[in-house]
Amino acid sequence: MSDIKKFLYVNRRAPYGTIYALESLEVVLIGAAFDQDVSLAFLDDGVFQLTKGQNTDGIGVKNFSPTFRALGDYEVTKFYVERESLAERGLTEADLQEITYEDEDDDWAEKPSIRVVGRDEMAAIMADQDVVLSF
Amino acid sequence: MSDIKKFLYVNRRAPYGTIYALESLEVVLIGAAFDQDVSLAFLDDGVFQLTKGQNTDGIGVKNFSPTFRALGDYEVTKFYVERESLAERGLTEADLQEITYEDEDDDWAEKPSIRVVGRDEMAAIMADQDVVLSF
Amino acid sequence: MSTLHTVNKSPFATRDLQSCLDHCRDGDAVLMIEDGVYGALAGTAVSDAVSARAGALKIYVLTPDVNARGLPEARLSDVVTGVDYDGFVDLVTSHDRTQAWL
Amino acid sequence: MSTLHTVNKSPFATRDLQSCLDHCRDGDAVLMIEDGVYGALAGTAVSDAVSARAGALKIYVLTPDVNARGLPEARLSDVVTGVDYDGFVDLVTSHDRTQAWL
Amino acid sequence: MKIGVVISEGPYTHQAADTAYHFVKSALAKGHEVPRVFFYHDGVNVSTRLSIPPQDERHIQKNWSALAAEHGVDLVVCIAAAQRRGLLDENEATRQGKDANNIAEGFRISGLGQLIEMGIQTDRLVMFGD
Amino acid sequence: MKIGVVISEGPYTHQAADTAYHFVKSALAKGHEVPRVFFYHDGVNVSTRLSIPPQDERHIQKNWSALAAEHGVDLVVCIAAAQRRGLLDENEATRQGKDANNIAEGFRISGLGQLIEMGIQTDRLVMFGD
Repeated sequence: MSDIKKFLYVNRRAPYGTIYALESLEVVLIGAAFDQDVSLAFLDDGVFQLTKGQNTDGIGVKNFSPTFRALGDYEVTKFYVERESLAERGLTEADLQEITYEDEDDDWAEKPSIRVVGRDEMAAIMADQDVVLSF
Repeated sequence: MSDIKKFLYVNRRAPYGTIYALESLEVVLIGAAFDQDVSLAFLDDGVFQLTKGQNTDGIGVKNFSPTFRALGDYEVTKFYVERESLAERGLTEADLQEITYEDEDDDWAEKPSIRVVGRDEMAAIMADQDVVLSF
Repeated sequence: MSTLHTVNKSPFATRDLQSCLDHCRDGDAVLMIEDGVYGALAGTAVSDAVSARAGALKIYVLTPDVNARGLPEARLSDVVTGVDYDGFVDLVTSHDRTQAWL
Repeated sequence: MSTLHTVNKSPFATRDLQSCLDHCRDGDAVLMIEDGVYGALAGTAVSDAVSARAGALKIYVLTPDVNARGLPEARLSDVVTGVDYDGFVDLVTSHDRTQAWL
Repeated sequence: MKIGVVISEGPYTHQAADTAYHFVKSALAKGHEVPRVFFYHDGVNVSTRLSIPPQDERHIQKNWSALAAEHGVDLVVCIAAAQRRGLLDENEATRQGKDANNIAEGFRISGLGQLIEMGIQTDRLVMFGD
Repeated sequence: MKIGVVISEGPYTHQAADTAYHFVKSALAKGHEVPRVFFYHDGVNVSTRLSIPPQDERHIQKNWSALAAEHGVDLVVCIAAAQRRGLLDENEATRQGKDANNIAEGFRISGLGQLIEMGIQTDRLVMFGD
């Protein structure tokens, strides 16, 4: 096994009702300091974490959704979002935040971090990991 | 309003995986000391709380299911169990513990505490309460 | 005599909203709060189940929770009415009892 | 290369078992633990969904959790194999990774 | 109207304690009485004075303690649920031979009878949980 | 084989800490290594030494502390999750100006890096939660 492991963070829960989404993000931020191959999966209610226009003023809880946009700076650039999960919730990619990163291998071109994938491809991504952390 | 209120304890969760069923029972036991009109509702996964033959030796957790049989002594005698919830789970009344009470108004005749009711009747029972406690 | 039912979990994750709708009686109200507000979205896998009961029931959603989750008002079902915390209190006092579908 | 999936919530309460089954690949194993063991019952509203995948997947259930919940072995689906905690450990080591459907 | 409130999930982990807080503030502002809030299940964890949330986050325990002080709300923590989860006041800690306690000001530990009593004495009861 | 374990729900409230305990005992008995158990989310609540469960119930914290002492398992409590929920060791309590601490013997508070490190250094990682 190489020194680099593939880590997948699986996000299947909605934000704010419970703390899992926020504390998952805290792991991703810390984990970025380690030199591993990191991917994020958003499926089931996890896709709701990425909606744009979140405004938590009325519930008195911190809005952590902008942090997703900062992850590119930490070389966390693979956000796999399941197409079927979006569709069941009446969402499309246009309802999600724009999240980008600068590709150092391509003259720092700005590229989208979100990759909408079908359920079969999501299953294949999951099966390709060394470590799967579920939140 | 009369001095006696109708209290309904709604049990919709399975035992052991989480503590709600046990801590619900603790409320019922304490509540029995107050002179109120008490009913218990078991629907959805709550019907699993009443299965017979529970043996928790292997998981190292206390088996609290015998306590249901003691509730008759505290004049907690109305266990409404939803028929549709049983059926969806492949259960019948025969899979449940026998729970009885002695009816002081009928020469202490031993009577069943469990009353299997249909969903509409369960809804009517819920609508007939003063206080509904959900566990 | 009517009941205010509260639902606080996503209808895509749990069966709580469905169980609530199955046990409401005509004239009752359902208030979606916290992650339950996703039940107010139109055009989803569960929105038909909500609309089907909207004639007999009043369906409300807690607007601060809707806003927190970034759900535009235009995406909410027509059968759902938004309320704030004050409205939540009014719903509690104007119904005979509250039942939480936890 | 195969995965051990664990499911610990009742399939009658949440959609976790279904989501797990939808994302398993042929040759994977599913282990039902805690309240997830209700997914091993035969003749229920969800047992067909489990049986449908039983050819491609190995389905296990944690016996101590089955016994705690008073489910007689005769009521469990034929496609499900019981294991104890030692068996759980063996399943973890004999698959390449474990994915918990929390 | 008299409204009783039950909180049955822990702070930060679940939104219940936040939603209940906004609900109670609104109820009081509208002139209703909230004589008691009862903390049960993991809700007892709201009462710890040792919580240190990030500085840009709300402080759930302090919010409740302040509300109780201002409006005379009786914050009751279930003793059975609290003991299981390691929430103790000074008396309990001494009685049980524990070397520390962690209940915040404004909260008091008492029995489940206080929940039933609240159900009897209020006009409405609202539960916030998971 | 080296197996890492994560526990992400609180004791008694959820079966996760019990299931993990039986799993780890079996793994150790079978000759595997369990170098570390990481407590995250409400799992940090397992580490309080103030818990007083009923006498006829298992003592989840003591079971873990005993297992750690016997087999050298490193019980790590996430500091960020612990601070939010009011779990402090003596150092943290002093540093934060709190008048009490509540972490039990055998548990240590550290950062999330310990979770990632465990993922890197073990052959398998198993999560127990809700």
